[in-house]
Amino acid sequence: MAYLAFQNINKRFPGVQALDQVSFEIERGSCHALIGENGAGKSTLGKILAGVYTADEGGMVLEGQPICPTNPLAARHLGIAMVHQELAFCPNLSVAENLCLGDLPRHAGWLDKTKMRKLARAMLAEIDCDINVDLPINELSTGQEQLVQIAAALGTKAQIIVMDEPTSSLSLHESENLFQLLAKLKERGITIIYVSHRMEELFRLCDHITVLRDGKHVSTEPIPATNPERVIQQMVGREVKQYTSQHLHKDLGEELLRVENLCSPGKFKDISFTLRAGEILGFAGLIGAGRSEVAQAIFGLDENATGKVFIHGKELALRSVVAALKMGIGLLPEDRKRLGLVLTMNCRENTSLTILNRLSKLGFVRQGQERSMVQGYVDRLHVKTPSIDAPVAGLSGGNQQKIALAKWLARQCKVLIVDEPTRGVDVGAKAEIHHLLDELACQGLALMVISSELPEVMNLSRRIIVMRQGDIAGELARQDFSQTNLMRLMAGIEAKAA
Amino acid sequence: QTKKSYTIGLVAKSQGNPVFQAARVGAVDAAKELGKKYDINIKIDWRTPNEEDAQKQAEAIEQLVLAGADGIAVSCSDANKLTDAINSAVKNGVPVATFDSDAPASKRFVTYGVDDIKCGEQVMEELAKVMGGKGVIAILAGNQNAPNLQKRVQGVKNAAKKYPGITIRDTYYHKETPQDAAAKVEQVMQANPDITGWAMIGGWPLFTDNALKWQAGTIKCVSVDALPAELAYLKSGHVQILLAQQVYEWGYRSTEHLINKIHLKKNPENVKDVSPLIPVTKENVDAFAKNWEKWLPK
Amino acid sequence: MSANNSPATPVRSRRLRLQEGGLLVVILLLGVLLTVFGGSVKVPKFETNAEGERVRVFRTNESGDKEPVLVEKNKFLNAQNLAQVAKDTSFIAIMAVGATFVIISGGIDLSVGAIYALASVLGALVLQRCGPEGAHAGLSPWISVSLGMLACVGTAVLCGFLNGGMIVALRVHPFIITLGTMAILRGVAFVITKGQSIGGFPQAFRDLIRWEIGDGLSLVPLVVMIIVTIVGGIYLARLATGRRVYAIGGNELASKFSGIQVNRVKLSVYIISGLTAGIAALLSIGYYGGATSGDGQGYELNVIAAAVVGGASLAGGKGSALGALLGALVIQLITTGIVILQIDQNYSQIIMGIVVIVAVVLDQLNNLLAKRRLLSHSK
Amino acid sequence: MSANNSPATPVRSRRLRLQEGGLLVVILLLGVLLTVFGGSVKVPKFETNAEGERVRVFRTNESGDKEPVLVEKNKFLNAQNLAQVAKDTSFIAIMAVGATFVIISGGIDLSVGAIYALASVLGALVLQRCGPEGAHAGLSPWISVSLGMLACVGTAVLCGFLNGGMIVALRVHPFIITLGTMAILRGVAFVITKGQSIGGFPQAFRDLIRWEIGDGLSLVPLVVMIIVTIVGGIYLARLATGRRVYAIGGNELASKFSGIQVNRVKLSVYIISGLTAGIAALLSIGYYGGATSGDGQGYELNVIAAAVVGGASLAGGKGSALGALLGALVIQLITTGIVILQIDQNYSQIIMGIVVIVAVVLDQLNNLLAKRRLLSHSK
Ligand SMILES: Nc1ncnc2c1ncn2[C@@H]1O[C@H](COP(=O)(O)OP(=O)(O)OP(=O)(O)O)[C@@H](O)[C@H]1O
Ligand SMILES: Nc1ncnc2c1ncn2[C@@H]1O[C@H](COP(=O)(O)OP(=O)(O)OP(=O)(O)O)[C@@H](O)[C@H]1O
Ligand SMILES: [Mg+2]
Ligand SMILES: [Mg+2]
Repeated sequence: MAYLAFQNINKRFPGVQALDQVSFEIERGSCHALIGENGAGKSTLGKILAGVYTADEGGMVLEGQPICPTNPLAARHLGIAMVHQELAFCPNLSVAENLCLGDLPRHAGWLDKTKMRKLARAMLAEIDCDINVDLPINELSTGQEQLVQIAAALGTKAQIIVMDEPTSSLSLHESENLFQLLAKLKERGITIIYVSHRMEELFRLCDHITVLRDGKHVSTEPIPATNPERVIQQMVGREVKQYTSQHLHKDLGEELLRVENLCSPGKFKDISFTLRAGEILGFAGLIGAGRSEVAQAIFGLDENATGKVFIHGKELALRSVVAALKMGIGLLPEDRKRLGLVLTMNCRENTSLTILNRLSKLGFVRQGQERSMVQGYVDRLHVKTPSIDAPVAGLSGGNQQKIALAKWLARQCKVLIVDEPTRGVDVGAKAEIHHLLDELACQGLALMVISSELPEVMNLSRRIIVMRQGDIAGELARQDFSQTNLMRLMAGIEAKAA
Repeated sequence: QTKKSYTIGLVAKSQGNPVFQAARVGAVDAAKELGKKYDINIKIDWRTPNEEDAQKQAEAIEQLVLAGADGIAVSCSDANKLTDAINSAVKNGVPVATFDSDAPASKRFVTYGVDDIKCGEQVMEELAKVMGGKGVIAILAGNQNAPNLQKRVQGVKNAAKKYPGITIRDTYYHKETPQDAAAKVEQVMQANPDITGWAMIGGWPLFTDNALKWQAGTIKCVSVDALPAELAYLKSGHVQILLAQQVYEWGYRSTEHLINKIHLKKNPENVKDVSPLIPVTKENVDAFAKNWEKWLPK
Repeated sequence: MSANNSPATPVRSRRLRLQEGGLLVVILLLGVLLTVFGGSVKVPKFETNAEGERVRVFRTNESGDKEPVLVEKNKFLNAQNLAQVAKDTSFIAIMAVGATFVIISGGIDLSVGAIYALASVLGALVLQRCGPEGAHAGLSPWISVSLGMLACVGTAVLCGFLNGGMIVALRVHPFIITLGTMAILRGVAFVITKGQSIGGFPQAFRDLIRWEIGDGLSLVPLVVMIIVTIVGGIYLARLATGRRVYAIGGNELASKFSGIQVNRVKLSVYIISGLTAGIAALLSIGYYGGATSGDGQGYELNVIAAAVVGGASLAGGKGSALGALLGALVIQLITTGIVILQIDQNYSQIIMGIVVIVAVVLDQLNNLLAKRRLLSHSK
Repeated sequence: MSANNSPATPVRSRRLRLQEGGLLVVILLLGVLLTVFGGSVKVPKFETNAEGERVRVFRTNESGDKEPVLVEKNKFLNAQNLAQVAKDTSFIAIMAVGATFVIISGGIDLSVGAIYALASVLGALVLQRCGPEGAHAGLSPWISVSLGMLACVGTAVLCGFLNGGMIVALRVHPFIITLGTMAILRGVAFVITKGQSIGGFPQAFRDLIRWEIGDGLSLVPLVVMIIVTIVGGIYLARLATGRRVYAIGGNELASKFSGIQVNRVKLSVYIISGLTAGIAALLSIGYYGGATSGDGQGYELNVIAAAVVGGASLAGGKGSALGALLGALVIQLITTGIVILQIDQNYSQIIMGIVVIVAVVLDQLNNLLAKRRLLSHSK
């Protein structure tokens, strides 16, 4: 008998059938991959197991006992924990407090802070993560937050852990740590449900793979019995074409962006580089290397930034988003929930937010034009949404990311900075996004691509700048691209001069 | 030798109510006149809460004592709450006079004004007179949580018992702004067109000029207070009688009593110094209006 | 591409319609309740005489006395009463539309009552000067009325600008800034008037705002309220600037990242809130003919309550102008209802409190049901 | 790994200390201002006579009259005045501590003024029964005092429970629920008292709360205020349940995910807010000796203002008990200052408004400077 079985799970949301008669089984101590396009229902399934949602119909059986956790606490009592895709913390509390929130260590009613810190440190040490536990959460970068999230789930000593895209904003190094940890967990007999869009990971880590498509169960197979192409075929239902970057074959245009000695105390210092029209410049680095901070500073969001930025030879007034936008800079931020989207608005309103002026006549938003523009992007990026008027908060993580990106694609900037553009996006759509970025470069845009996925930067960029601890550690030209070269620079081991 | 100087604290019920502004003018005038008369300096220290709040009044009295006031006049929002504050002021050597609303159990040496229950009774009696002793009336009463207004309501009801021909529809409360009061009158008349008389124990709606939308005389109205803005209704015949409280005298007489006490060491003949309500009608309205030239704050 | 957005439109608009539908149901219910249980009332009959004045009709009864002719009407459902309800609603409703802007943007404006008072007082002072007993009584009615309006509305806009400017420049929470200006502006109004009532406006001004049609219905406040709601509604729903108000209320940081000039939008909503307070003040001094520094005391809570009952979310990002109007109407109907049903006034506060909560609960329930229905449709 | 978190601890706590430091500076500044510019005052000298009563000291002057002996004191900086400031602060401060709980949790409680009134009234009724003219005058003072306290505080807790319960059960925004209960509870208080003032309490009760030491200093309100602040501070900062209040204010969903019983925490904060209103009410009826249904009118805004001036964030997740106390103190000092500096009362509102804004701006500036310093240190 299977350890955990899903039986005919149904879940509806307004306008969508998120899960449709999903049944499959999971073995004890296995690492079970869950894959599917954005909006296929992976997170929903995980959340039902973790007690965040309850299924409309169907049930789950754990070791022969039917279970029905109605809230996260009940799930936890059943030994189920979840690493959520959308990072959920109390921003005002410290790392330690967040980590121990569910079960604060008490000493006769008093909060035992020493013990809390110790516990938190132990939880972080478990995943080999080195973060000051007294920092408030809102001072962490997205990647660090993700690590804390993983530590929190592991810290509950659960028997079943659902990991919903745990590596989506981790770089290679941190991911590697996580994989080792997962292996250890498996040895301990802990069952892992692993959701990811990174195919390599799944084939390396997992024992079984379940594919979902449009809320329906497609297949559950042991890993050795399948291969990536087959899985993609199952989840997308068609071939995914691999794009080769076209822009590399075009000539570069004039210099569009020039950054000179950009500094921000405590974040980064002396950043200088240039970017030409038609060029894609990759930014690599470990978590907390300061890539996002540089991007935000160029976009005018860093109040303490000093240095010089030139757009098309004209100096840009620092510390002003308005100026940056006027000069044609765009930034897709990495934290889509906090910085990228207005969750109270719908897809249409979010997408048109950056171009309201262009879309309006005498102050009135031209709704027809708006609709057709948004619909175009929604179709192009395969956003799975019941309609363009559906609230963006109801979209799956990957689809939210697509909306956030569409917003900037619509803006048609001269210099576009994209920070983790494909975070949480499925393979099909990822290829489409890469294609789009490539197309933009061909059209003569200058792009800065920040990504923690090395294959992504390597595939797209003409050059890669590697950052380490707020410094530029080095720059690689296309011919020198290799994982080892990059890793060396990222980790601080000097690469041989190329 | 420098002139002797006295500070008189004046604590009324609420800053925004124009009747107390007139009291303040009265006190200031008294300070000037008495100062000249006795060759002393008198300063009026006005410490009135923005909105009616007995606790704030008590605090104001305590603060005035600490700040060295020589005498205090207060119009008590809540007699119970102010009794101890008054007593402790007296104990600290600061004599206290009350005006408008008294704290009878306290050690104030004099009280000037009319009893609120009597005031209500008088309103009803005047109204009954002009209505010929029969009809349906409504009482308009402002903030329902103000004890002095409740006493006036009580007075109206007491007096109404004497007139079997008169029924009271209800007591209507409103936020104490002229507009809310006027709107309330309109609403009540909409719903109860059979009402033939209004007993207004506070004249809030009469500060607007559009409160009484009936043909003059068809419905009788008696109201407390006769401020300048209210007098027009007498002239137009919408209001038959305004019972003027001696608002200017509240301040003037209180100051006089206090100066008598602290400077001349003279106690009033009677602890209760009754100030009658002055009926203002169409006949004497012009004469009465002249008073306001003196009573308005400059 | 255009094919698959056709099913989307009805989903959204249907839900929107239903959203305010909850309140409409509450209002209808209250209306029916008042019509049925309010009973009827006999009122004197009026006619317009030769001089164009409305006078009562009299007849001589059996005993030879002159007696007014009475007609029977439903207490609630008659033109006079409905006009009265509309007029009483209008002041709060107009301000609530402005407050809705502020609330959607994620802010709060506690100073509307004080702005209302200061605008009333300054407008009244100017009008008094131009009034029959004023120093400038000779001015042409047009000029004097315009001057008064300008003083009243201008003051209010200026106050709104002050609020917005301080909120943006000092980066202090709007609750504190507007709490401060609430005291400051009322204090200024008091100092200016010395606590006295100001009246005696030019007749032209009074006639304009009290202009009556038919059987003594004065509809100017009603019309202004409807205009303000429509303009506000269009601003919020159709204009790019309106979209920005929702955006900064939903996520200020993300809006900033999208290049919205957050400060400018914030400034604008406080100015709009001031403006609506000014319009309400203008109507009120015109209608009632007097102003004191105590006017509008405590209105801030009524106004915010109307906006919130009307569906605005204090967390920002949600709300509508029509909702604000309906919210104000619900609250006014309760007040009117208590008078019409002749419920003991002593219980009026208790009833008011309960009905406000019940109205919001019902509204919420309706939204929930709408969602449910949507869910089952999508099956 | 453990090496790099050692510097963090002092950083955090230093910043915390500095946070309330901003307000302390404002308060000190106000104090110095009042001491220097307030000037001095002559007050009669007191001594304790044989019977243990405080009586004035008299002397005979040149002209043979008996004349009280006067001593000169600084108007602001003297024991009596400081005790007075503390007492005047205490009512709002105690409630502000409770309001801070609610605000930290991301809610708002507009009904504190009404709870204060209802608790006062019910407590007063019980005490009146046991008072010298009451039906149960014979009861032992201990029992009657306890009964009165129970009635007063118990009512308030019950009201808080009602608020919390409805907010949790009906899932309506606390603004609406407490706006509703604000009207309901005050309405109930009115119906119970019929608008009359209630007094005549047992002497034992009055003596307990007005208990004086030394030179006529009555310190019971001060002591209670300090106890409430300390207990509240410990609850928030040191207890596990306190963390949960911060957590749900910071991110309700995340708190739910980590297994916090959000509803229970919410319920608790409204009960606490009610409790503090009850304690304040008890002190006030004891100290002033009377209660009416109009008590505490408008206090909700004062209380929230004190909490917010004290650093509580209306967005939730931030605030402290000490801050609430200091916030209330700032506001009280302004009121006292206006009396001491003999500023015309007409300007009091204007000054109050300005100083509240300035205090918050200064406090914010201080926080900013502290952060800057921290940044440059960490460089
Ligand atoms: N709270 C919600 N309200 C409305 N619709 C929702 C909600 N949560 C999920 N959905 C819908 O359910 C479907 C499944 O979403 P889910 O988040 O499970 O996708 P996913 O497989 O995790 O996708 P991704 O790879 O993008 O994370 C999507 O179409 C989404 O729009
Ligand atoms: N708001 C903030 N306040 C203080 N420090 C911050 C803040 N945001 C980020 N940091 C710190 O700045 C450093 C750089 O973070 P940044 O997000 O730029 O890194 P990154 O290279 O983009 O990595 P990631 O992959 O995590 O996005 C991190 O160490 C982070 O802790
Ligand atoms: Mg997902
Ligand atoms: Mg980053």
